[in-house]
Amino acid sequence: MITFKLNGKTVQGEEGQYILQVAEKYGVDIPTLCNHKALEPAGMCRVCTVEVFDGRRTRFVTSCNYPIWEGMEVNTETELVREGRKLIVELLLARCPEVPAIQKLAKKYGITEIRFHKEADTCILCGLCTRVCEKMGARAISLTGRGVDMKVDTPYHLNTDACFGCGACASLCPTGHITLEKINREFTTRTLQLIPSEYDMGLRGRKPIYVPYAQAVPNIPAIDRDVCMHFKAGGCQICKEFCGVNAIDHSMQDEFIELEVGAIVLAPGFKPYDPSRLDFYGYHRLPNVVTSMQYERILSASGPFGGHLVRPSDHKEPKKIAWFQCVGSRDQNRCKNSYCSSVCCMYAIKEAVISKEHAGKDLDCAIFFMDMRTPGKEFEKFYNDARDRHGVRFIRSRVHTVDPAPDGHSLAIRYVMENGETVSEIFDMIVLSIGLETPPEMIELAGRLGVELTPGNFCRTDAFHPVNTSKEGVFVCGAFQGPKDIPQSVIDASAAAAAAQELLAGARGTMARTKEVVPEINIAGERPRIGVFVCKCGTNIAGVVDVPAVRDYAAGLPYVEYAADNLYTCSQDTQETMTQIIREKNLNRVVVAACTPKTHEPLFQETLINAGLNKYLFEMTNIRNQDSWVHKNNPRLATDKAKDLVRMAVAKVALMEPLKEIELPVNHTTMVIGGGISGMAAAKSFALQGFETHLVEKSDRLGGQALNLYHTATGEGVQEKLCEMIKSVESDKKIHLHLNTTITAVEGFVGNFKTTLSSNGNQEVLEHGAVILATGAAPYVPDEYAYGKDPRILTSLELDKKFIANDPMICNLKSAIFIQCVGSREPQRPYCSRVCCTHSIENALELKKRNPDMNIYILYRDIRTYGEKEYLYKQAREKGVIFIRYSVDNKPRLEIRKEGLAVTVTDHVLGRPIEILTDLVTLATAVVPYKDEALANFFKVSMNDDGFFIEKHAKLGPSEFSTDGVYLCGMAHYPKPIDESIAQAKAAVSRAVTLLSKASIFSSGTIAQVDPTKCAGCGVCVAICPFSAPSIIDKGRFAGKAEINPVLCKGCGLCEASCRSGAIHLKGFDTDQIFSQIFELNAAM
Amino acid sequence: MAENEPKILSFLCNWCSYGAADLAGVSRMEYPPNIRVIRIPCTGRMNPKFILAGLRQGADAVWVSG
Amino acid sequence: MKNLLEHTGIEPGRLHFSWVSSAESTKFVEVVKKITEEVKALNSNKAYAKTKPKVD
Amino acid sequence: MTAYTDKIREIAKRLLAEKKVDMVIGFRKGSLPLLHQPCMATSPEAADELVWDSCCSLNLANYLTDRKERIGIVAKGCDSRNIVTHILENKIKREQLYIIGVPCTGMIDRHKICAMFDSEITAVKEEGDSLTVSGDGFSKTLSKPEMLRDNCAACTHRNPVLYDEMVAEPVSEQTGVDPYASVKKIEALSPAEKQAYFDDLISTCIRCYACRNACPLCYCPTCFVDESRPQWVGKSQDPVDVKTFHILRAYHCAGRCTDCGACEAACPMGIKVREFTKKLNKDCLELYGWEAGLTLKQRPPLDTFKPNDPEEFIIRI
Repeated sequence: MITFKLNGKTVQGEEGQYILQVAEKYGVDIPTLCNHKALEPAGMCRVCTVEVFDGRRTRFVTSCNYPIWEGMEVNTETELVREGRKLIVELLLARCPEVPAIQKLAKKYGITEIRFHKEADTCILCGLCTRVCEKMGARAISLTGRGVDMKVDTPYHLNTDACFGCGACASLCPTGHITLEKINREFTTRTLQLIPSEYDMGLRGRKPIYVPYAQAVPNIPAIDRDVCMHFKAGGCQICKEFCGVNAIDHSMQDEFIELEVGAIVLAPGFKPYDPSRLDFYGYHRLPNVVTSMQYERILSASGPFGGHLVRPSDHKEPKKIAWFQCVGSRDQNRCKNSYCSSVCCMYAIKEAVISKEHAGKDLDCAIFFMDMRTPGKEFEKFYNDARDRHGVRFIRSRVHTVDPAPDGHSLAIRYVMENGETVSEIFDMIVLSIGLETPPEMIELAGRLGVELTPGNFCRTDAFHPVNTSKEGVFVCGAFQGPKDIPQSVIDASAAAAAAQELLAGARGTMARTKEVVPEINIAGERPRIGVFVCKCGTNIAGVVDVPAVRDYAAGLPYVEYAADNLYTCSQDTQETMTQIIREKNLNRVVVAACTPKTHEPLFQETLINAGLNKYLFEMTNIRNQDSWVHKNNPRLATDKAKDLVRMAVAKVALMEPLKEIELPVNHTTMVIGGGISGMAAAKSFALQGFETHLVEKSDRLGGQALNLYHTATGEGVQEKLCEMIKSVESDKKIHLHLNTTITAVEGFVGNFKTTLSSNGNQEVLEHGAVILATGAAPYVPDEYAYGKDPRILTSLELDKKFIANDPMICNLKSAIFIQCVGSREPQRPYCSRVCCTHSIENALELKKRNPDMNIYILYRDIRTYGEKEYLYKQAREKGVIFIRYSVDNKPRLEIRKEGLAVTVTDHVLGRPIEILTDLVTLATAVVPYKDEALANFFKVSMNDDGFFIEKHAKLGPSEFSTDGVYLCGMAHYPKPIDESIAQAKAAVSRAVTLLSKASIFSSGTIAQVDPTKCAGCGVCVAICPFSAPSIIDKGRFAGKAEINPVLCKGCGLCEASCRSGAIHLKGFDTDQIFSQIFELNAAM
Repeated sequence: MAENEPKILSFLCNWCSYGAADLAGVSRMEYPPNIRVIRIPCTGRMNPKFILAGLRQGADAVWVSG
Repeated sequence: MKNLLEHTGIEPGRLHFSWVSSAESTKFVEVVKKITEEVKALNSNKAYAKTKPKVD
Repeated sequence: MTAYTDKIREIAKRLLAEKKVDMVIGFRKGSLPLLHQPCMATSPEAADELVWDSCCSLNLANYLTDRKERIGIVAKGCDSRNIVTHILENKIKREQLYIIGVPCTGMIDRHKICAMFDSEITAVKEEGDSLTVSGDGFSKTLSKPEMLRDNCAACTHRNPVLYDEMVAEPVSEQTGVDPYASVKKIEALSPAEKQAYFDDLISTCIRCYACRNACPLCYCPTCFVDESRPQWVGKSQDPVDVKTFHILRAYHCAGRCTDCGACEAACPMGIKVREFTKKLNKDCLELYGWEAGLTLKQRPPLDTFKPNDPEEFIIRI
C-alpha cells in the first residue's frame, strides 16, 4: 500500500497503480480523452496532466500513466495545471473544432476563441482505437505516417480481412472519428453488422456476452463464441480481467453427456415462419412490415422501444396498422404449409386490442383474414369485444399487393372486398401474422429417433394416444405435436409427463437423496440478538452505497449484536462464515442487506437452517436492485436509503417468530368424477401409476358422449377404440367403478377429502386425496330449423349414429346440407363449440365416400378447422363439397316440403338468397355444459357465465382448479375433440400426481391464523378468500369464529387486510411487523 | 433529510411490482431515490391501517402497487 | 380509501395505487418518477404526520 | 302513532304468549324526552311498555349482535337493513328472528330541538305531523317534517326490506331528495378547505366512542383503537389520532352503513360524524351500484373480490 497526498489529502493506492486510478477511487475528477480502464494507458491526449511535487521540485506529468510512489504530492487543480490543460484543449480544439467532447472540455476551461490555425479533423490521434484493436488480437489498424500526416489506417490503406468488424474501435473513439460506416468503408472487407438480438427478433442488437432476456433461467450471462473477439482473433479477454469472481474461462469445451433414461419427451417447439420467402409482402425490404413476433417485442415494455408503440423506420407513432393473417399457413401455393397454425387469429386480435389500449381509441387496427378462428375458451368473447367494443376492423380479404407509400415509410396496399370491389388503403405499419412450422433440425432429429411425422412435419400421434410418438417410450408435447397455443401446450406437457410416468411409476423416488437435518435451536423467551450482514456485491453495491457506513449504522441499531460487510454475502465461503458467526455470537435473528429476496432469500434461509435457526427468523432487504443499481448518480441518497432500509428490516426481524410448517398426510386414493373418455383416461392413467382410483359415473354405463361418435378427425373408428378402453377400465383392479352414482356431500380438503356417494339410495363415504372433475357436456337440443319435426333433420351426433348403425337411408341420398353454429356463437351462447366444423366436414366426406355423386352443402359462418384439420377442409372442397357462408343476422331458413327440405341461404358472393332442395339437413349443434352448481359448491370451484368450470389459470393452469387437490379435464372445461380430452385427462392426472407422489404436504410458514378471542365471526374472510381457506367453526369453544386451513392458505393476506377486528395474523408479514417497518420509516429524531 | 427529498412509503407486491423494481435494477435504469419499499405478499395484504400509519409517521406519500 | 382521505382534505398526490407486472420495469420507473414529481410539488406532509412530543 | 304502538304491543303480546319468541326488542319511554330507550320485553305484560313515535332513533339491530334467543324485533327501514347485514355477517340467524316491520316517516333530531330552547325539555307530544314540546314554563308546537334528522329527511328506504309482519301499510318512499347533498358540497372544496372543514368538524370530539357503540356495525371484540400490538393509534385527543379514528371507523363501515344516523344521534357533542360514512356510501353506490342491507343474497362489495372491480384510481402509464 502506497500513501501519498492528493490535493492535500492523504490517500492510499496499490503498488503499480497510476495517479488517475487512485484519483478516480477518491472521487477526484481528472479529465482524460485517451484513457480506458481496459487498456494500458498511453498518455496520448495529455489532458490529464497534473502537478507532482517530489519534495524538491514540481513536475507536470500525465496522470494516466504516471505510477504512484510513497510520499509524493499530487495536485490536480492548481492554476498552472489549469493553464496547461487549457492550452492543450485549445490545441485539440483547433484540430477538431466540431467534436462535441472537445467542445465540452473547451467550455469547461473557458476557451472562447481559438488562437491557432483551425483544421477540420475529427481525430485527435489518441490511439484508443489502435490499442484496442491490438488488444482484440486483430491488429487491423495502427497509427500510420508521421508528423502532420499521422493517421489511423489499415496497412496500405486497403480494406483488410484482418478487421473483423467488431466495432471496438468505434465504441471507444472519444471523438466520433471512427464510425461503423467508416469501418465498413475503409477498414474491413467483411460486412459489419450489429449482432441481432434473438429475443428482440433482430429489432435491436446485443453484445457477445449476454443474457438472452431479463427473466432467463438460469439468469447467467453466456459468451457467444461465434461473435466473441477472443474466439475470432485470440485477444481481448477483457471480460476475464473485470470479472470479480473469476467466473470466465475461455478454454471451456463443449461436453457430451450420456444419460440413461426410461422415457424421452420431445418438446422442441416451433420456428416462426420466415416471410422473407414471400417477396410480395416486402418483409426485409420495407422496414415497417414486421412479423407478429417482432410486433410482440415492440409492444413489450422490455422491448426495443421500451413499450412505446412506434414503427421501426422513423420511430413515429403509427395511426393505422394492418394485420395480414395466414402468412405461411393455409397456403400451398407460395409455401408448403397447408395446415392452419391455430394461434394467429387470436394473437392478431390480442395485438390489435393491446395496441389500442396503448395508443388510444384513435388508432385504426385492421385485420385481414380468411376465416376468423377463435375456437378456444373465452376467445369468441374476446373477438366480439375487439370488434364491438374496441372497434378493431375485421376485413375478410387476402391482400395481394404491398407497395411503399410516397412518404417512404407508410405502405400502400390493395385488396378485393367480398363484393368484388378493389380497395386501396395506406397503413403506417403492417404486421404479418406468421405461422408455426417445425424447424429443419427437428425434422432431422425425428428421422434419427425414428419418430414418424405428418404431412405438415409435425409429430404423428393418434387420437387415443395424443402424446405418444410412433416410437415407444418417446413422447411429445407442444407445437411439435401440431400447431397450438399456450393452454394446449401446457396440457400436452403435463400429459406427456403422465404418459412417461405410467411407464416409469415403479422407479418413482428411487433416485432421490435425503438431506441431513440440523436440529433447530429453541429461541423462545430470548431477547432478539440480531446479526446484520451488508453485502458489497463486489462493486455492485459498494460502488455506490457506502457499505462500511451502512454496516456501522446497523451495528448501532437496537438488538443488533453483530454487523459485518461481505464482498459477496452469497458466496459459499461467506455462507460457512455466517453459520459460524450465528453459532458463536448466539444470534437468533438475521438481516441480510444485499440483492433481492426473490432470488436469494431461500439461499440465506438454508444457511439459517444449517446454523440451527428457524428459517423465518430472517429478513432480507434490497440495497442492490432497488438501490445501488438505480441510484448510481446519487451515492449520498442511496446510502441514506440503504440505512433506512436496513433499519426497517432490523425492526421487522426483531418481531419475527419461528414458524412451523404444518405437516399433513396425503391420502393416496383418488377419485375421478365422470365416466366419459376423459374420466376413463384419467382413471386409467392413475391406475397405471399405481394409485387406487374411484371412478364415479352418474349413468349406467361408461363411455359418455363418445358412444355417439363415428370417426375421429384422422379417420379412426371411435367405437372400436372406445370398447377397448371401457374393457381395460373395467378389468383394472385398481379402478373401482361406481355406476349410477352421484355425489351428495364432500368434506375435507387437499390430501384428505371425504366424499359421500349415493347409489340407488345407498350412501357410501370414501376418503381420497385428490379428485378430478371430468363431468363432460351434452349436445344442445335445437328448437330452430324445425328440428324434431321431420326425420330428415338430424343433429351431427344423430348422423354419426346412423353411420355407426350403417343405416341404409344415408346411402340413398341425393343431397345433404350441414348447417353450422346451431346454438353456438349466438348471444345466448356466445362461445364457439370448437368441434363442429371438423365434425361436419368429416361427415360430409364420409357421405361423399359412400356416394360420390351426392351434392353436399355446408352452410357456415367461419370454417374453424384448426391445425392439421385444415387438410379435411381442403379435401372436402376438392371432392366438391360446396361451402356457403351465411351471416348471423341472416341465418338460413328451412321449409319442410313433400319433395324435400328447402333451405334458403344468402350466398356471400352473390349477395342473393338461393334455395337448395335437399334430402338431409344436419345441424351442427353446440356443446352445452351441465352447469352442475351442487358439484361446484362441493369442491369450492367456480364456473364461468357459459357454465364451464373455471380453471386455475387460463394459460398456465388449464387442468387444475385454484382449490388445491381438485383437477379438471375434458368438456367440463371446454368443448374439445377426443385427442385433446385424453391429453387433458392425463394432464389432470399429472398435476394430481405432483401431490399424490408425496407422503405428506407441508403448509408454508407464512400463512394466516385467526385469534378466536378477537374474531367477531363476521365471515368477511370466508367471503373474500380466493382459495376457500377460512371457514366458520361450527362447534366447540370457538363456535361461530373463523379458522383458517393452513394447507389451503396461500399467505396472500387478503383476509388480514379485510378483517376489521384485527383478529387475523399473517405470519411473516404480521401487522406488528409491517407497522414496525412503517414506524422506522424516519429515523428517530 | 433535505427539505425537498420527500419520503414515499411504498408497498410493493412481491410478485408484481417488487419484481418490476428488481428488474429495473437489473436493467440499470435510474429513478429518484425517494421510495422506501416494504415488501408485501400481495396487494391484498394492504390493510388501510398501513396507509394511515404511514402518513401519521410522516411519510409524504404512500404508494401501493400490485 | 383514497376517496375518503382525499375527501377529508389530503392532497390527491399523497396516495397512489398502480399495477406493474414483474416484467414492466420501464413502467415501474415511470411510475416512480411520476409519483416523486407529484409529491415534490406538494409541501411536506404535515396534516397527517403525528408530531413527536418534544422532550426538553 | 298510537295506532303503531297498539299494533306493536298486540303483535308482541301474541308472539310472547304463543312462545314464538323469547323476547321482543322495541322501544320504551326513556328517562330523557326525545330519546326512547330500547326495551326487551320477555313477557306479554312487559310488552305493554312498548311504544312507537318519532323518538325511536336508536338502531335496534345493535341489540341483536350474537344473541342466541328467539327474538321479535321492531324494525324501521334502516333497522331492517342492518338486520340484513347482521344476518350476512353471522351476527344473528334469520330463523331466530321475527321482524315486526314499521314503515317509518322519520325520526326527529334531538340535537336540533334541544338547541332551540334554553331550558330543559321535559315532555313531548306527537300528533300527526305536529310535535309539541314543553318544559318548565314553555310549550311550543313544531312541524315534525322540519325537525327530522338529516338522514331521515333524505331517506329513500323508509319501509323495512325484510320483515315477517308489518304494523301498517308501507309509506310512500321519498323521491327528489338527495342523500348526498352535503357530500357533494364538500367534494367541491379544495384539499386545504376540506382539511380545514374536517379538522373543525371533529375538533370537539372527546373520543367517547358513543358513535361506535351506537352503531350496529361496530361489534368487534377488540376495536382497532384498542389494539396494543402495536398501539398505533394514540388514545389522546391529538387531532391526528382523532382523525385516524374517524377515518378508519368510516372505512370499516364502507359498503355496510345504512345511514341510520345512530352514530350522529348518539354523539354527545353533536358532531356530524356521518360526513365520513356518507362519502363512502356515495362511492359504493357510484362505483358498485351498491346500497347496504337491501339483499340477503350478496355480501357488500368491499368484502368480496371480483375481477371486474372498478379501478379508476389506478395510475395508468
